[in-house]
Amino acid sequence: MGSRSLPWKLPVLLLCTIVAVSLSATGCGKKTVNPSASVYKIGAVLSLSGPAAPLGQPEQNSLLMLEEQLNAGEGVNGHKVQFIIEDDQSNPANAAAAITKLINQEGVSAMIGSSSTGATLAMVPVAEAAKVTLVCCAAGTAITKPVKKYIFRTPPTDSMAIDKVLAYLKTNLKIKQIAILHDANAYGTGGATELAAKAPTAGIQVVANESYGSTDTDMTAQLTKIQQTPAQALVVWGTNPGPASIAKNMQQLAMKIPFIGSNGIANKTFITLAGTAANGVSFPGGRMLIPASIPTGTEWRNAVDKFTADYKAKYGKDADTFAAHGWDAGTILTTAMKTAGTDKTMIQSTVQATKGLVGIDGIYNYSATNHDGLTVSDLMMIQIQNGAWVQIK
Amino acid sequence: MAPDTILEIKEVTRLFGGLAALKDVSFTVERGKIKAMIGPNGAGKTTMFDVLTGILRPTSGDVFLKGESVVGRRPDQITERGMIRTFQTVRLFEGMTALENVMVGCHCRMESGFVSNSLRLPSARREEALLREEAMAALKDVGLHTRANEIGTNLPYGQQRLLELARALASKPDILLLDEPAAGLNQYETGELSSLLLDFRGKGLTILIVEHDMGLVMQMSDEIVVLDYGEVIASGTPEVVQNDPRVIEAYLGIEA
Amino acid sequence: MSTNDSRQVRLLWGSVAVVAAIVVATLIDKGSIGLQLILSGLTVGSIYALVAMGFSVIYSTTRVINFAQGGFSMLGGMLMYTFSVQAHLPPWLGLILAVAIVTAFGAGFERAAINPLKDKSVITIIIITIGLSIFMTAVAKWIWGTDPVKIAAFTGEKPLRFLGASLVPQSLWVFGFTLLAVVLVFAFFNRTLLGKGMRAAADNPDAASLVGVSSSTSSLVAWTLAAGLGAAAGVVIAPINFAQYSAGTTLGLKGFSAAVLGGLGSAPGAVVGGLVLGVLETITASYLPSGYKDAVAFLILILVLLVRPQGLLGKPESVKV
Amino acid sequence: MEGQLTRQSETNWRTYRTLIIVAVFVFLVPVWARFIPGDVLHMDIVNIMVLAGVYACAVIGLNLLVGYGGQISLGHAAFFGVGAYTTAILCTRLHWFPSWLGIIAGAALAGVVGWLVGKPVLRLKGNYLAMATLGLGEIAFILFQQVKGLTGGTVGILDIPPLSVFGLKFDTDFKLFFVVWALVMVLMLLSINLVYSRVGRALRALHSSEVAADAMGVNTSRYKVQVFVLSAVFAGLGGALFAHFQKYINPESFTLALSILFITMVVVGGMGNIWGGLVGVVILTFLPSVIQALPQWIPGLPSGLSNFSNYELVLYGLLLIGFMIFLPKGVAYGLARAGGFTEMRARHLRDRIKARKIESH
Repeated sequence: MGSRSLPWKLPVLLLCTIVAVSLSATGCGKKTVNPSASVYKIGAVLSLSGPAAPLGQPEQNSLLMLEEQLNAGEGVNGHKVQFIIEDDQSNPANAAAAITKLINQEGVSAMIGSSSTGATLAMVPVAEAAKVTLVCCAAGTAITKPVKKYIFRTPPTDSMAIDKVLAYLKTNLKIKQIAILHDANAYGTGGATELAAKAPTAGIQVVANESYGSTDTDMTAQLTKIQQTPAQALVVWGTNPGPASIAKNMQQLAMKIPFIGSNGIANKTFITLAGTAANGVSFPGGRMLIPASIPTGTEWRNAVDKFTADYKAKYGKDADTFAAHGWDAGTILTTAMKTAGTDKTMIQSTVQATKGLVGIDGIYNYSATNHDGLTVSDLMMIQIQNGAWVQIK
Repeated sequence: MAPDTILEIKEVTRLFGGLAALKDVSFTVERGKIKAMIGPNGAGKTTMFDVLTGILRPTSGDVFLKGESVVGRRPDQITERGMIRTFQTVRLFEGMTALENVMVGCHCRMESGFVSNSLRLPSARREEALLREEAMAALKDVGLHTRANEIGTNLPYGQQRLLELARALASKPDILLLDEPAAGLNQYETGELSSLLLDFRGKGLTILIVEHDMGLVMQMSDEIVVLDYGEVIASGTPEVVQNDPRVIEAYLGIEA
Repeated sequence: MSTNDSRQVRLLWGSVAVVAAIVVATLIDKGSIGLQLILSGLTVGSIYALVAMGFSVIYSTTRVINFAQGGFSMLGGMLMYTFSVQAHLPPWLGLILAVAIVTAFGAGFERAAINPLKDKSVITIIIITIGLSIFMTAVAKWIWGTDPVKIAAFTGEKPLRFLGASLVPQSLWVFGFTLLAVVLVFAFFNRTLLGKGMRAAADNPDAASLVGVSSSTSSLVAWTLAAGLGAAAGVVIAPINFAQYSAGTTLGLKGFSAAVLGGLGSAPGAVVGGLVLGVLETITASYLPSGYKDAVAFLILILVLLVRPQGLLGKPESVKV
Repeated sequence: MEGQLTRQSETNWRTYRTLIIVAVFVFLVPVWARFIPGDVLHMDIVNIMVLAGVYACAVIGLNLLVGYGGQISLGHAAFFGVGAYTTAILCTRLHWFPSWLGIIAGAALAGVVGWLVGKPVLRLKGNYLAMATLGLGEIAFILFQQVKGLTGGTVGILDIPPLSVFGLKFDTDFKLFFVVWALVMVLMLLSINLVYSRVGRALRALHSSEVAADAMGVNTSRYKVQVFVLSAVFAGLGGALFAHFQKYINPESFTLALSILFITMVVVGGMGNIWGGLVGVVILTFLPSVIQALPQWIPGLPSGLSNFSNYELVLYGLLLIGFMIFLPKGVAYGLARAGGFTEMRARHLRDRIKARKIESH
C-alpha cells in the first residue's frame, strides 16, 4: 500500500510541484521583457474551445486585429495596447477563474467577454466585486437585466432579435400561430422562453414549444409533432449545426411552413450546411452582414467596409457578427481609455457616458439605465435566397 | 437430528444448465470431529462448499447449521453464524500485511462502522486494539507472528496457506471448511498442517475438509464421505470407506 | 461455445421482438408518422450501432473500453472532408484514404501507448483513451477549425417517400454499411482462425499461447480493426450529421451506451443496442417533452442493466475473485 | 511482537505527521505565492487553490470509492451539482437561510441521492457500473437544465451569497481559501482514520477479492453502498462550497467533463493511495496554467503556438497518456518511491557520519 510507504515523502512531492512552478517562474522572469507600465492592458475571456468556440474564435481574431492596428498607429494616447486573451473552454467555472487571474495577476484595467451567456454570468460577480468594467460579447438578456454598474454589452440582445422576429411574423407574414423548436442549451432555451413570453403581446399564439440537444442530428421526431399542430411558421432558436439539420429534416418531411431562425445562424456556415434547404430561411441579423443595407457615405458604412475588407485580408474569411462583437467591445474600451486612462472608475463612467460611438454592429449609446448600447433598429431581417443573403424591407 | 450434529446437509441438489453437479446429497457433520469429503475431480466437492457458504443457492434441498437453515443467507451472514471456509487457490488480500489479512478475518466479530472509525471514537480505538491482539494471537497459533508486518502475498506459498488458515480461525468459527489445504505443500509442511488441525480439533473445532492427499485424509479424519458425479457413494470411518468396493472402483481404483 | 452462440441468437431474437412490439405499437398509434419516427430512429440507431461496434471489437479482445472510439469516427469524417471537398478527390478514393490514415493512427497508438503498458487495468486504459480523445479533438480543431463542415451525400439528397414517410438516401447507405460491418465483424470473430484465437485469448489469457495468438498481437489487431471501422463509420454518417472537430465525444458517448445496452463484446449486441437506443430516443422525443429524451434513454439503459447486468446479448463479465 | 504492534501504530502516526506538514505547507501558500512574480506564473494562486480545494473535497471521497472500494464512478459531477444547487436554492429563495447550514444540507442531500441510486446501481460491475454512473450523471445534468422552476434552467442561479458563519463573512478568495482547505484537511484526517480502520480493511479486502471478503464475513454489498454514500457526501460538500465561491451556477458547471476530471485526478494522483486525491487535484488544476505559461519560457516559439486553445489541449491530452504509461500507479506512488530512495540515501549518510564520529573517538 503506497500510503504506508508514503509518510515522509508527500512534502517532497508537493515541493516538486511548487518548485517546478516557481523555477519555471524565475526561469521565465529572465525571458519576459520589460513589463513597461505604459502598456494599456485589457483582459479578454473568450470561448476559444468547447461548444461556444465558433463564437470565441472570430471575437479573438478581431481583437488581435484591433490591437495590431492601434499599435501600428499611436496606440491609445501614445500607450501601446495589449489584449490579454484567455480561453474559458465554454465553461463558467473557468471563465470566473480566468477573469480573477487577469484582474489580480495581470492587473488589467478593463475586461472583455465572454462569448456565451453562461460563462459571462459567471464573470459578472468577479468584475462587480473588483469594480472592473466588463464589456461582454454574449446576448443573454439576464446579463444586463437588471443593470449592473460595471457590466456592458456589445451585441444586440436576444430580446431585440426576438422583437425583430415577432414584428416580422406579425407585419410581413401576418401569422397568428407559431411553433418553437430550440436548442436545449442556454442560448436556445433563453431565446425560446422569452419568445414564448412575448408572442401574445404581438397577438401570436405559440402552439408548440419543443427542444433538441445541441449535438442531435435528427429532429424529425419534434418536427412530426409540430406537423400535427396548426402552426403557420416554425421559429428555430439555436446555433449551428442544429438549425441546419432541422432545415434538411423539413425538406425531407416536405414541410412547407416558413422557417425563421435566430441570430445564431447569421453566418455563411449555415448556408453551407443546409445547402438547398437553406433557401427561404429568414433570420434577424446585424446590418454589417449586408453592408449595402447601410446608407453609403455614412461613417458606419465606411467603418463596416474597412473592417470587413481588413478582416478578409487578414484571416481569409468573411467577418461574421461575432467578429463584429469582438471588435466593438475592443473599440468601446479603447475609446473610453483615451479619456479615462487606466483609472477603473473613470473607465466605467466614460463607457457609461458613451454616445453615438460608431461600431460595426451599430451605433452605441450607453446610459446609467441602459447598458445594452444597440437598439432594435441596428438589426434587420435577412432571407436566404438561392444561397445568398437578402435584406427583407 | 442428533444433539451433537453441528452441520446437516439434506438432499441438496444443484443443477448447472440441466446437468447436476450435486444430486440430493445428504450427510451430517458431528461437533468436534474432522470429516473429510473426497471424490475424483468434478465430483462436486467445491460446488458443495459454495452451497454451504452461500455463494451458490441449492436448486433444492436444505442446509442446517446448528439447527437453523442457512439456505438463502448471504455468505457473510453464514460466516457470522460460525461457519467459515478457505479456498482451493490461496486468496489473500493484495497489499495487506499478514496481520491485516487476519484482522479482516476478525471482521464479523466487531461492529464499529464508518462514523466511529473516521472519528476514531474511543469505542473504535478499543475495538481496534482488541482486534490487533486477537489477530496476533491467531498468527501465533499458526506460528506466523514473526512475519505479522510482511505483505501477505509476499510470503512463501506454504506460509500463505497457513496465513489463510489463521485468517479463517480468527473469526472463531464453530466449523471450518478447508478446500484442499495441503495442495502444493511439501511433505514437511503437510505434516505440520495435519498436526495443527489435529490440535485445533482438540480445542473443540469441527472441520470439514476436502483433500486429495489420501495419506493426510486417512490419518486425520474421523469420518469420510465420498462423492462421485455429485452423489454420495459411500460414507463412514476411513477403514469402512477404504474397503468399500464402489469407492475403490470409482476413486482409488482410478488412482491406482 | 456453441451453447453460448445459440443463447446469443435466442436473446437476439428476444430483443428484436421487444423492439418490434414498440415499433408496432407506435405504428398503430401514429400511423404514417409512426413509420416516420421508426425510420428516423433506425437511421440514428444505426449510426450509434456503427460506433458501438468499434467498442465491442476492442472490448471482446482486450476487455477494455476505448473512450476515443468516437474520435476515430470524427477523424474519418474530417479527413473525408479534406479529401473529397477540399482536394476534390472522388468519394471512393477519399473514403479509402481517410480509413487508411485513421487505421494507421489507431495501430500506431496501440503500439505507442497501449502495448507498452504494464498495468492494463480498466481504469488506467479509460484515462489513457480519454487522454487520446482530448488529444484528437484538439488536433482536429487545430487543423479544421471549429465550424461544422458539410460532406455531400453519396447519392444525392432527394428524399425517398413511401407510405407517407420519407428517408434521405444516405440513410440507406448507413443501413447497408451497418449490415456489412456486423456481418464482417461477426464472421471475423467466429469463422476466421485469428478471430477465434483472439476471442479465446481474451476469455483465458493462458489459452493465448495454445491458440497461438499473443495478447499483444490480438490487442494490435483489435485496435487497428476498431480504428478502421470507426473511420469508415465516420465517413458514411458525415453527410447526415455534419463532421465537426467536437463530434467525437457525443458519438463516443452514444456508441458506448449502445454497446453496453446490447452487451459489451458482441457485434450483434452492438447493432441491437444501437437500433434500440435510436428508436427509443425518437419515440420518447415524440411522446414526451423532447428536452427529456436523452434522460429517458439513459434511464431505460440503466434499468436494462439492472435487469440484465451484462446487457441484452452480452456474456456475464467475469467476476474478479 | 510488541515491536510489530508499535510499528503498525507508528505508520499511522507518521501519516498524521505528514498530514500536519502538508497542512502547514498549504496554509502558507499565500505567503510563498508572493515570491513568484505575477507576470510570470500567470495565475492567481489563491483563487485557483480555492477551486482546487473545492474539487479536492470531491476527489478525496472518490478516491475512497475507486481506490479503496474498487467501485468506479463516472457520474460524481451529479453529487457535486446536487450539493451546489441545494445550498444555492436555499440561500437565494430564503434569504434568512444561513449559508453554512445550506452547505450541510447540500452534503446531506447529496448523500441521500447517493444512497438512493447507489443501492441498485452498485450491483453492477466494472464497465457496466461505469456506464450506469455515467448515465446517472447525464440524467442529473438534464434535470438541472429542465427543472426550470427550481434550478433556473440553463440560465442557472445568480447572486448566491458568500459563505458566512455566524456573521463572519468569507467573501474574498483569501478568506475562503482558509475555510476550504481547513475542511479539506479535516476530510483527509477522516479518510486516513477510515483507511487504517476495520472499515478501511474491509473495503480493501472487497477491492482485492469480493468472494474472499464475503467469505470472511464482510457484508460487501452494504460496504459498497456506504462508501458510495460517503463519497457522494464529500462531493456534495465540495459542490456546496463551489456555489458560494462562484456566486453563480448553471448546469454547464456539472457536466460529464467534470466527472471525468474528478476520476482523472484520482487516477493521475494515485488510486488507493491516501495522498493520491490531493496530489491529483494539485497537478491537474495547476497543469493547464503551467502549460499555458510554457511558451514564454521557451525562446523563439512561433506566436501562433502561444495561443492557449491551439496547443494547450493537445499537450494536456498527451500528458494524461504519458502519466498513465510512466506512472500507472499514480504520481503520489512514484514520488513516494523517489522520496523513499532519497530518504534511504539520507539514512545511509547519517550512519556513515555516526561511524566516523565513533572512529574519531
